[in-house]
Amino acid sequence: AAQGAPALAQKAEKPTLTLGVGGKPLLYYLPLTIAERNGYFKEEGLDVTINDFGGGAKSLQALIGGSIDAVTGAYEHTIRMQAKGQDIVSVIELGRYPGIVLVVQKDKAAKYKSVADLKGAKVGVTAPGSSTNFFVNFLLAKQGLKPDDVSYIGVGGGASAVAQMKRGEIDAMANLDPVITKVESDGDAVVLADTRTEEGNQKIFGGANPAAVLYLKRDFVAANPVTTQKLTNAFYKSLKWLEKASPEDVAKVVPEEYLLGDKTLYLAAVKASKPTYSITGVIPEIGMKNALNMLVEFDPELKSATIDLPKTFDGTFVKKASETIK
Amino acid sequence: MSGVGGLADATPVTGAPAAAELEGVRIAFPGSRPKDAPFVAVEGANLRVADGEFLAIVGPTGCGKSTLLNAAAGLLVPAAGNVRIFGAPLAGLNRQAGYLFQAEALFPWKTVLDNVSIGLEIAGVSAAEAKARSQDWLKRVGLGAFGERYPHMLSGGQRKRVGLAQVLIRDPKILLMDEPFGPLDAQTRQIMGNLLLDLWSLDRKAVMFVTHDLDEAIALADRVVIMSAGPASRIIGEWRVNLERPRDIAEVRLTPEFHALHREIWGALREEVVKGYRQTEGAA
Amino acid sequence: MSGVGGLADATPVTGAPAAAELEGVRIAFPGSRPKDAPFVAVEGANLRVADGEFLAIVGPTGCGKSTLLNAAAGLLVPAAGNVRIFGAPLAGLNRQAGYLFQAEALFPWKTVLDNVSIGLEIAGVSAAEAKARSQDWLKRVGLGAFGERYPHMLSGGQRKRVGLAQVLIRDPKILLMDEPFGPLDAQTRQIMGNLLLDLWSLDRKAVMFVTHDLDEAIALADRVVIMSAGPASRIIGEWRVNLERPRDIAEVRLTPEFHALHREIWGALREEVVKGYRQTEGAA
Amino acid sequence: MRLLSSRPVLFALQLLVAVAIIGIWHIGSTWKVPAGLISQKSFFLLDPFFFSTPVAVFERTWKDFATGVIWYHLGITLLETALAFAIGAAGGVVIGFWFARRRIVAAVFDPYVKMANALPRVVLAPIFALWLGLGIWSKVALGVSLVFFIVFFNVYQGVKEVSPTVLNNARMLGMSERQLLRHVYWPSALTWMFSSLHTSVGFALVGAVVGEYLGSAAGLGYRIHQAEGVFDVTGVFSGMLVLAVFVILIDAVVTVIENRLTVWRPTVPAGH
Amino acid sequence: MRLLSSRPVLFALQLLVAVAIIGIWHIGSTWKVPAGLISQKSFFLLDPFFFSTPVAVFERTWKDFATGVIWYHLGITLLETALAFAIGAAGGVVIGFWFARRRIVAAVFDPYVKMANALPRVVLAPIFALWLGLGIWSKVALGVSLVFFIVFFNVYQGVKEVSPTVLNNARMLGMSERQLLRHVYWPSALTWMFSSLHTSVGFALVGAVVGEYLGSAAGLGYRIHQAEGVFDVTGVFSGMLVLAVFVILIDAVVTVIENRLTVWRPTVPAGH
Ligand SMILES: Nc1ncnc2c1ncn2[C@@H]1O[C@H](COP(=O)(O)OP(=O)(O)OP(=O)(O)O)[C@@H](O)[C@H]1O
Ligand SMILES: Nc1ncnc2c1ncn2[C@@H]1O[C@H](COP(=O)(O)OP(=O)(O)OP(=O)(O)O)[C@@H](O)[C@H]1O
Ligand SMILES: [Mg+2]
Ligand SMILES: [Mg+2]
Repeated sequence: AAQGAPALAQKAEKPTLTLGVGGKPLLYYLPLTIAERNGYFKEEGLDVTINDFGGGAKSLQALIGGSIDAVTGAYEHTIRMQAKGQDIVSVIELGRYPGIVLVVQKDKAAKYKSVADLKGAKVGVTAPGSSTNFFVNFLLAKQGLKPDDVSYIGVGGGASAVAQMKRGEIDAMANLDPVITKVESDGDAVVLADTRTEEGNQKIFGGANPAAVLYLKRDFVAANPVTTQKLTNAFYKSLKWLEKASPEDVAKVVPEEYLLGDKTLYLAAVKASKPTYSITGVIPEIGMKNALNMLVEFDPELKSATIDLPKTFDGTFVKKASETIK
Repeated sequence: MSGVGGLADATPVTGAPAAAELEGVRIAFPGSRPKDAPFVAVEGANLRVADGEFLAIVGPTGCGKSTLLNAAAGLLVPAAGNVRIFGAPLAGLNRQAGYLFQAEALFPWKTVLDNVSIGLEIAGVSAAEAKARSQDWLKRVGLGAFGERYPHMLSGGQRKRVGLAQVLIRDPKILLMDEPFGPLDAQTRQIMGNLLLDLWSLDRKAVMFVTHDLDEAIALADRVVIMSAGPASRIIGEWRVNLERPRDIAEVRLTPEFHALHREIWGALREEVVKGYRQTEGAA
Repeated sequence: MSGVGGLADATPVTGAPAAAELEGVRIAFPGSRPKDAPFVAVEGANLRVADGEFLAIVGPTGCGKSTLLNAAAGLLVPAAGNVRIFGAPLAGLNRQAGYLFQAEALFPWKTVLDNVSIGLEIAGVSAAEAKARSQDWLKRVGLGAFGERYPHMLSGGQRKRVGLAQVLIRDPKILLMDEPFGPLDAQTRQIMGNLLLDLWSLDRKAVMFVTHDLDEAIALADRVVIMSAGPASRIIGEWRVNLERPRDIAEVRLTPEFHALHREIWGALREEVVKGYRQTEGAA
Repeated sequence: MRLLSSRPVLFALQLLVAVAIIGIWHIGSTWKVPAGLISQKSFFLLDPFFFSTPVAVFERTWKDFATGVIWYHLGITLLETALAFAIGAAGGVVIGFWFARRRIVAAVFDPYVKMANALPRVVLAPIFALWLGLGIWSKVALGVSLVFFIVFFNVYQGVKEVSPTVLNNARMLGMSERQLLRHVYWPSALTWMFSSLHTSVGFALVGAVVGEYLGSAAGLGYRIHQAEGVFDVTGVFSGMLVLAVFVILIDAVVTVIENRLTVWRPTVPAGH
Repeated sequence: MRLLSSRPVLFALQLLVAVAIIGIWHIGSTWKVPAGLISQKSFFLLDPFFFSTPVAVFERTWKDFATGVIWYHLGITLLETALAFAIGAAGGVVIGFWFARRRIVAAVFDPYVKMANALPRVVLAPIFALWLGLGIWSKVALGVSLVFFIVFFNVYQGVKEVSPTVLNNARMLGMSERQLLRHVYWPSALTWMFSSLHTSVGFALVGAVVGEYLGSAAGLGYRIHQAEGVFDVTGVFSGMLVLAVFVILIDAVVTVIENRLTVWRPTVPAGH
């Protein structure tokens, strides 16, 4: 790990922090676990308590309610909150690709060869109104279909989703790892669209589409610049470490419990997800646009709102981090 | 000694107000089905118990004796007529009265001793004293060894005696007693009767005593009233018992005055019972 | 007419087994606190009711009369001794018996009519017939107009009469009756007593009749037994009543034989009651 | 007192409570406490981000009913609730009676019933989904798993509370075990059962909604979840409002049945 | 019968049930039904991916206790449970009594209580977090919101069930409203209350765990949530096993108190 960063010279305004996350063991939030386990927060002189919530929405609500200081969550929240008049800003990108995968049930693969065939299908998403739901909407729209052309079923992001794929209750499903790796490795599903890889994203979005970010209230950032910087540094270190690490390295670092379910599955999932983690920590402009487009298309509330995209991301902290941490 | 039927022979109106006075009382219960007409149990009942008087009430079963006591206790509000306690109209419960109910009314979750002492404790007597006095009372009703038991462990007659102690220990100004000696054997009945008389003679409470035993009524009371058979029953006869006091219940029965009075009341009563039996037998 | 104390004068042993026979029965209840010694209510009680016999049981309050009936009904299992019903040892409930309980035992959720008819319906009688016969029985106990009511709308004496109809309508071979006429006035008592006698004389059931009224016991029964005061009470005296049948309860009381017997039993009983009173008074 | 408990007065009082609650909600969510009064910044007492505003909620609810979109979802949820309630209550009654009448069965299974009652249903959702699929049955199962225990414990206790004298009387009248159940235990346990039914109506609905919330394609829980996902608090509250209103309707039905079945009870003397 | 209900025999029977359940679980999750027997593919009756295996679950539980990691989480969850139970039960008792004694209050608030009971607590979690923060109190609130209603409805009914004669006797003995509460309503409602407490012990735990599940940094619910996120069914089941065992312990305490407070009841005659 790097050291000698000037930020260390200053004391954090608020060294004791609470950070929220909606499902810490999810690979989506792996950089958080790495930062925690590798002691990057401590290195920065921060004492961070991680609170795990039932979902991303609940951690955002906790942030706005004032019970936590920062959230690792989906970038789209920063856009939505702007529309709702809540001033939230992201400071570092953790995932550059959404990592969402659309799969079809193995037995029905012959019938559903492409997204266009999905008309009339039952599609599982993690939850109605979630990013997996919007992702499918987006794919359908590209084929000239409307959301109403399929029926959505919320199946969650855990064992229930796997169960439904096994039972064949749903025809297709948009979900994240490790659910996807599980159904793939069990041979229950076939991939239709994959946003875990560079080419997949190119094909679907024509570029990146930010996933997890670290976001805070703008007030907080303004009042605690040093703390924010230190937090950003810790996550930046985590991204740098991930860039070079192999799945086995990751397995060594994460809590033992994460592997207890099925270690090979975990390794496979990490391997599949690795390209999704951000390298620079900076959200590219095209990414912001892609994210906004996806939302605007299907959320009537956002359609009418004017979104000032640059306000959703404050790149100064990552910039400083990249200068000091090598 | 002079038994006279009818209400003409009412107690002379003295200056002191009656302990309890029911005037033209009418009590109706809702019918068994909502559409039924209300059932008038008591209609136009006039009854007066002077302070210090021992009044016995007899009447055919189901005529409304308990209902009258409930009205005097303030547990039932008459649909018409007045209830006055020591001259003041009764509103809410009659706080001057102690009531021994016809049905089981002990607290099943309290021991016999606690059942008796609760009345004192409520009145603010210290727990230790209340317990001591209760134990004493239990002895008087022949249950000294049963203080630790719960009511369900007692026989029917034993429960009744606990109830007796529960009411008497509070020493209320008006005693309402609904068949207090019902489930007792004749001998125990006499012992309890004498106990009650002793207590009463000490400070002359007003007593309304419901019983089916005419012997008992005459032996105990200053005055015996009989009620007509229900429905819409009322007081239809009244006899003054001029037997000497203090009385011993067993002995007083042997006097000829007793027998004369007994015969007279019995005659009036029998007629009423047979009438009542016929009425409830057929009517819809 | 020949009243003889003691068990010596037991009914001659005929070929037919007794309807109910209690032999050396001992019944103990757990003490009020777990550490207490058990309370022996009845000890070494011997009692035999021949088929067709009307047996009255009297005794001081709390001596164990209800307990004995419970044993005969199979509701209490004796700690020692045997209970035989028509010669066969009793296991479980006594299905041959009808039991009129001392305490309230009507089904509060059934109307009076349904309370009476339930016994027939259980026995498989069609609902219509059961209702008709129940209505008839209600008339006999003077409650013809009250069939639609629920028990809580009745007076104490009315409830008892419903219970009477409930048991009698089933026409059981053995009748266990625990103070059935307790809360009734003297006149109704006689009517009910005659009703019971009429019914009994038709097919001569075996009856165990607990009462506190010695007059009633003698007027009704073939044999009167008295129990000693508890605890550990037993049968201590037995008198055969050789008054002529059929009897009218009111008239039989006027005969000199009745009075002689009454005096004799009363003497024995009084002694026992006073003793019992003393025993329970002090002992821990 | 008599005046106060008359129908229209009562209704007026109930309305008053509703008006008060909505009034507080309205003021709290639309009026900002000026800066400096309590804290540095001006703020809402009830932040509309979390509480929406009553006007918005009523508007939304009205719109949902007017356009009719909600009927389908409401229908599904009510069906699930009704099924969960019926199955759970029936199961609770039957097993409750069985346990109460068979001491040994009760003693042996007692710890297991209590264990089962303590399992967090949310965690069991995947298993329900695995066994019962995503249709209404997995939601019904969740509701049943709540209703059952509430009814069960009350029926079990209710049967044990039967007056011993009445029970003895029934046995002496020759009742078989089945007849005892019908004529004694059942009517005697009714009050207990209905007390539990009042609680469990609500829980049946909660079970159905939470089930939908955890994974489904329709129903009020689905709509609430969807609204939550896009931070549409108005939608969430509107959904809960509809729930609340319908539970009152179902409960009213239960009360009517209860009054029918317990006509025999003496009316309790008034408190004051 | 008498033999069967003796302590050791009973315990043996209970054990038998446990062994049977675990046996079925073990076979179902380790023995594959051969292909062609029921379906084309060979499969587990209870797929270990969803059900784990009993051996693995016991091993994990043992390890968690041996290494001691679980004590901290268990402690937090039990604290939350105890608080939720105590506050919810106390609230239910107090409000239940109040409503039962004040007819008008009850009549006016009745629909609102029933509405509140029907709100899905999962949806309310963010509001609890907003008001009470993320510490144990928001979890306690969730548990309270379950326990309260169960106890409330039962106490309310229990008070109304007091025998009218006994009540009249108490009033004639001169009891004030407070004394009535203490000497009549309270003991009379006790059986009702305890019946509800048996149900609500489980619900208090469920509330606490679900609260943790929805957002926390410690506790058994947190651990279960973590395990679920990585498909660690063994961890999930191990967590539930620990929950189940502890609820039995808490319930035993409730039973001891219950037996203490209700010594006066006649022992009910045995069913057979
Ligand atoms: N709650 C009620 N609803 C309807 N009728 C009732 C109610 N309570 C009593 N009654 C009727 O009122 C009449 C008088 O009843 P009450 O209990 O006063 O009789 P009683 O004289 O005490 O009789 P007993 O000697 O049998 O106790 C009876 O006919 C009874 O049926
Ligand atoms: N469950 C019980 N536990 C303990 N003792 C009991 C129990 N039931 C009855 N007893 C005692 O047994 C004795 C006999 O009771 P029982 O009810 O048979 O009396 P009884 O002769 O019927 O009296 P009564 O004429 O008053 O009805 C009494 O002393 C009573 O206290
Ligand atoms: Mg009466
Ligand atoms: Mg008796």
